[in-house]
Amino acid sequence: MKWVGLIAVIFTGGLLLSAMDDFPNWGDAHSPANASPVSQYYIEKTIEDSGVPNMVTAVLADYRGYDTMFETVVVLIAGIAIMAILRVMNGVPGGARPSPAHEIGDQHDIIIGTTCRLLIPVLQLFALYVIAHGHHSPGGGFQGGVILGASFILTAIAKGLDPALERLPEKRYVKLAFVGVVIYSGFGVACLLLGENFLDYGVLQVLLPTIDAAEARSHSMLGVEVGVAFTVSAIMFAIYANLASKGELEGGL
Amino acid sequence: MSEITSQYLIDHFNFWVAVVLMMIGLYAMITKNNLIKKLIGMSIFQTAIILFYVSAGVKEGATIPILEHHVAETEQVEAGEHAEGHSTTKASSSHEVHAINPDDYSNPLPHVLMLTAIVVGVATLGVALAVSQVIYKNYGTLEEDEILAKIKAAENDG
Amino acid sequence: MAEQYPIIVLLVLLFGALFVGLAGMADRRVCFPLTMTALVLAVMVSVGILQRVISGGVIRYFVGGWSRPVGIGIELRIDTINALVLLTITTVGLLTALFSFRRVQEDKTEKTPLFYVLYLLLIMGLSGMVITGDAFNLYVLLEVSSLTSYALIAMGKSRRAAVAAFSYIIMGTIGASFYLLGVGYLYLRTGTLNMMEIHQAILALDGPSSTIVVAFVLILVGLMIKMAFFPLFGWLPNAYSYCPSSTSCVVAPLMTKVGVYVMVRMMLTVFGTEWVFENLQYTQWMVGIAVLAILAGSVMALAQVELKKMFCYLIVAEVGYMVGGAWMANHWGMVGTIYHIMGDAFMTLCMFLAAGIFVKQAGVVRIDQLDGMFRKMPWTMAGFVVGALAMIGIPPTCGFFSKLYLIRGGMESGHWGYVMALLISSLVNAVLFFRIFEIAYFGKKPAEGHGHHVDHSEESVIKEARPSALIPLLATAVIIVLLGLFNSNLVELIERSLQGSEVIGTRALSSKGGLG
Amino acid sequence: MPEVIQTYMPLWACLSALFAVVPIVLLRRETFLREGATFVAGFVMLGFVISMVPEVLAGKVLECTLIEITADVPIKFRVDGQGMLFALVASSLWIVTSLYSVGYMRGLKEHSQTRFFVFFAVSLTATMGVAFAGNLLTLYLFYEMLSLATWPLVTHHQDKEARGGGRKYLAYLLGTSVGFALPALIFCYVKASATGLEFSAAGFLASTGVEGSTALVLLLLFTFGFSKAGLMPFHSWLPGAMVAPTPVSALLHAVAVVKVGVFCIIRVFTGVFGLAFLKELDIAIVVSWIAAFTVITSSLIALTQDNLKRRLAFSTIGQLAYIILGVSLLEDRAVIGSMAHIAMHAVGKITLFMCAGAIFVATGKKYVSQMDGLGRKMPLTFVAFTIGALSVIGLPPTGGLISKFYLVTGAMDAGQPLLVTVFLVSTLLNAAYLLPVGYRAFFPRDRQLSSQPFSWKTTAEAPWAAVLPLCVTSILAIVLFVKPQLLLKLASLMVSDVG
Repeated sequence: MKWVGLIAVIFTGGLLLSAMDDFPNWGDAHSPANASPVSQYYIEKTIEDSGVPNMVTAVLADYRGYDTMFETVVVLIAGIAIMAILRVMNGVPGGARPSPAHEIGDQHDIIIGTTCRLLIPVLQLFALYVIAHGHHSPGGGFQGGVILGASFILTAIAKGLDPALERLPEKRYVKLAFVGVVIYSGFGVACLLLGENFLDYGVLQVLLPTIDAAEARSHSMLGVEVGVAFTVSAIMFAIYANLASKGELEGGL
Repeated sequence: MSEITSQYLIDHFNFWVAVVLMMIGLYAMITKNNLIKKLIGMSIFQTAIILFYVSAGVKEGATIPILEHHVAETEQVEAGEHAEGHSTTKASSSHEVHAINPDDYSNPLPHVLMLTAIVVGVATLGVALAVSQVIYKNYGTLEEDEILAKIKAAENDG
Repeated sequence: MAEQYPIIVLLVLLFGALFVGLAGMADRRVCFPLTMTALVLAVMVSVGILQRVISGGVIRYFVGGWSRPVGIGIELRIDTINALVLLTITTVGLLTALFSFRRVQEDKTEKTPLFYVLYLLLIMGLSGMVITGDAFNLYVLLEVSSLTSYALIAMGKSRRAAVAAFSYIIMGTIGASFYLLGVGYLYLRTGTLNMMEIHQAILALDGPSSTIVVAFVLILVGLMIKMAFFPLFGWLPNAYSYCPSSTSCVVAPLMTKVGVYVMVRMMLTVFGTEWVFENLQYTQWMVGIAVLAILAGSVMALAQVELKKMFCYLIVAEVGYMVGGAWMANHWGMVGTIYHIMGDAFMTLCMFLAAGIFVKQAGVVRIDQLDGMFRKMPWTMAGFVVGALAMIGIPPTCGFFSKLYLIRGGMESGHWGYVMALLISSLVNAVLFFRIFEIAYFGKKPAEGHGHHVDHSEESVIKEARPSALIPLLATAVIIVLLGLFNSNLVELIERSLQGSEVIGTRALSSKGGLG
Repeated sequence: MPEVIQTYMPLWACLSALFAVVPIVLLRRETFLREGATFVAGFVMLGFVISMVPEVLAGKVLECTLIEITADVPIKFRVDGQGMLFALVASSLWIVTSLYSVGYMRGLKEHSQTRFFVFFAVSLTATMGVAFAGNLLTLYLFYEMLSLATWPLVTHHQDKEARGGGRKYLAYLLGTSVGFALPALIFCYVKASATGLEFSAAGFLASTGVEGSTALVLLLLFTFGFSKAGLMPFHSWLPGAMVAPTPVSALLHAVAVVKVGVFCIIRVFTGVFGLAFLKELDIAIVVSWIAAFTVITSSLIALTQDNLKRRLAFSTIGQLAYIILGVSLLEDRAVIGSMAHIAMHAVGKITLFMCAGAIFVATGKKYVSQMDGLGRKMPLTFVAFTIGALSVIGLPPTGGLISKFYLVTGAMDAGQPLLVTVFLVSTLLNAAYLLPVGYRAFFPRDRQLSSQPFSWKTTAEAPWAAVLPLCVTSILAIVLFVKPQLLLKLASLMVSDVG
């Protein structure tokens, strides 16, 4: 197996490198990809189209928003998939057998506990900032959502899974995950209902408190980012909770 | 010699790094016996692809694809004025002066694409970890050869 | 409304999944009706799309309205070929959903909503892959469908399901990553992700470009893994045979077929047939490997004792048919391949539905347990027989006509090895299925005298399947025959699409005489 | 070109048997009504067929195009002299056989009689479809349908022997049709799709420039591909299929199935290649010699068989090879002889098979060596057997003489004295393996058996429903000697088309 693998890898590597002659140099601003009209358009017209200085966010949530919607769906699928695979439902309750993990979970260190108590609100606040400020600086729904999810995971690590689940029970995070996608696709459907193509946010100016189509785009992007954040944070926590407790959602690590 | 070095190594060093990382990951995925190590290989592989994409969007001397704020504001004003004059902003063929030079900003598209790839990588990893937990529950091991031996034994029994 | 059909077909499935998820939490009974509603709507919309494409030509739909310059947004592009494949996908989805009705409720009561969410998203992912006109969007949807199928396979009750799912994840990820890398190479050289734009850029390139060649090889290898093409099919038999019946019924017919479709799309639209067949001298190689795939699949199918495993190896052989047909660089080969994508989806569905019923009603896993099935489950066997005849290639089922076109293509382009392989595989299928018929007809132990040999006590235990399982099976059987009877209409549509301007870059496929 | 009439008559003739399936299944509990449905369908079918006779005799052709199933090639029915002759034989003998099977099945209290009648009806539909097929694709479609529909009949007993026989049956028939005939069909489709693969006297391949070894390979692919004709070396399914109940052997393996094979080959000669084109290519002689070899070898094997049905089966192989030999001579008279022989042999052989079945029902005896003196117990059966044997050998006063006469003179026309010898030698062999059966039955070696005085009271015939049909067919064999005009007219229509 090792040899087969090695040969396959060398072969693949050789194949990948064989095209090097034809490759643009590193950092070449005029490579076909970098100088293509598409890329130029994003850089030049983003601000005009939607007034969002962060082109990545604009491309992500607007130009290629369709991709991003499915990305959110991918995240949702990951969570649902893990639940479908791991989750022990109405099965043998976890408390039936003594779980050593559970005992360890009870003896929480006071330093860790206190630090986390202080850290978590800041973390969550920062998460909201990252989500909201994605238009102007690196950030957005995915990044903020992950930070938000991490704050719950931190709770679970510091205090045990059960207290974390008290704050964000299973029913709620599943609902949150679905609602996130509903928000995202809801923006698209709203555009459909107003007679434009799916995710053509410009028409939403009649619904949103905006002055023109560009601002409507900007605001809608924020809206879908919030949807993304919902799903991502919920699913991040769901993945952790299920993996950490072998699907029993009790005890945890 | 130095020309060849520069042509094949220096000018494309990002590419070399990405490919070497990819192959490390791929090798681990194919040959490692432990399922978790396979997954680590998978992560390396996917991350190397991300590196490959992002490095392709780099422009020498360019900054991140976020407009500087003052540029953004003036542009926004201009865009706003423009919008008032015409009914649509989207399809307008611009006759205004561009303060934005595309060479100053790195290509945003690979970043966007790789955000997707990251998400996909996370999702795949999560599902794969869940599956390996189930495997562990069923077979009590994460070593591939042991699992296969157990499957064979079970087959021979039944 | 009508011009929004391309997105609506995905949205009904997406919202179906979301509502199943949200409402199913509260009350599991709504899952099935919601799923069915979504799928029925999806089928209706795909019929609408097909009608529109036939009457009005290619539908181009720009998501977000970003139509100019082409490529800044994502384009959905539907011509006759993908409209047909889309309809196939949604129909298979609908039939399997109906089939899953009782099964899922009995198997995984608590996880029913999760199952249906994943199921609908799988169908959505596959539909999205088929209608998209953007190479990267295809990757995202490929992952949507892959992830859901990993999960659906891992949900199997068998201990081995998880192991099968794991190797499927590893192989699937390698495949998808290769595809992603290939798209990356393409992007690096052409600067766009829109399929048509890529094609234009490739045409505009001066001189040969090794990047494009490597991109093509990467994409091809990635898709070959996804479609389980020889010799990269190792993951398929376990993955498809240890998963729940309702999963295998949707995954087995669709995943490989969509893989083939994507390959065809890449060859026709993205790279263009002139480039693929004239720049690359891979035709002989690919057809040669396809021949090996057909032979290997057939021989390994012969060696199987488990029903589902046998079908899995037959899929490997069928994929060989299609890859070989597509690579013959011949008009009829391509037509046959596209027709076979549809036909084979329903044939495989029929096989797996029947296998699912056998497992459910009689606990049959191995072929030799099928004794006396003709008497015990006549309707199920009737449906199964139709599917089997199609696999063998008996007229007037669709299997015969796809072989007819594929062999015609092989003869015209002079790939006699392929023609031989196809015929041998037909014969092997005949042996395989008549072995099953024989067992099902005679019973395990042949009686000495004639007449009353059937054990009546056993008969009372095994009953005919429920209507919710029988209706999809018989509907599939009817579709198989209808596809066969009306194949000339379908082929005419496909031909028109190949020869017209709908699918660009097909000038190398001459209709008479071929290249060879 | 003959005048063409568009009509759905051939379709109805085909479907009348298929429609009978519904009442047969519905009435499965009422055996009388079920069998009544079979008869009604039989007469309806015969009615449809006969109603088309006058037009065909007038030199017209009846056509009916269904859906265009693949590019350029539709499902199409076309009734000409050849097809009419075959359809007439098959549909009329179906009625006789139905009656016989009622007697046989009841006499032996067979199981699953409904299934039996259902597949019998489906087989008939397929046979009619072959007879009326207007192009190669339609022909192939019904050919395959027949293979599949007859499998449950062959394996009716569902015991070990049936299993083996059935396996062989399908392996040979499907194997050759998929392995040989299908590639040949597709090759034709590639070469001549513009002609719609339609049978025409000039042959649709004639204009495609197929020549030399390609044409020979194609011809052989077709000849062996339609292995229902039992040409050696693809003959051994036929003796194997004798495990079937006798009505099946009688109708299918004397009339429907084997004759479908032969008919397909004749179509290939006269419709696909065209006699004139084949003459030009000068390749048919290969087929002639294969057929000649089959004639002699199978007759010799038949001599050694003790099981009556197996002996008859090998005899059938030989007789089928006659027909192929005849058509491969490409002479008008030989071809007419071939077509006529389809009918003559059918009538003769079905009589023999029904006799064999009647003997089995009445006495349980299968072997020739057991039949000493049976003639006194079953005089009617053995008289009929002797008449059938005469017909198969080709002796007066039976129809067999006429077709053989045409075949032999055709061989002379073709200037093949060796082949004439083959015909004559095989006739002697036929006599050698068929006549002793009747002789021993009436004049047993055991003097004790023969010394008993004959009396009608001591006879023990099979049930009337089994005896009546075989009497009818033996009388028919004689009638065809006296009045062969209709058959010859139909058979020669096609030849005059060529002219």
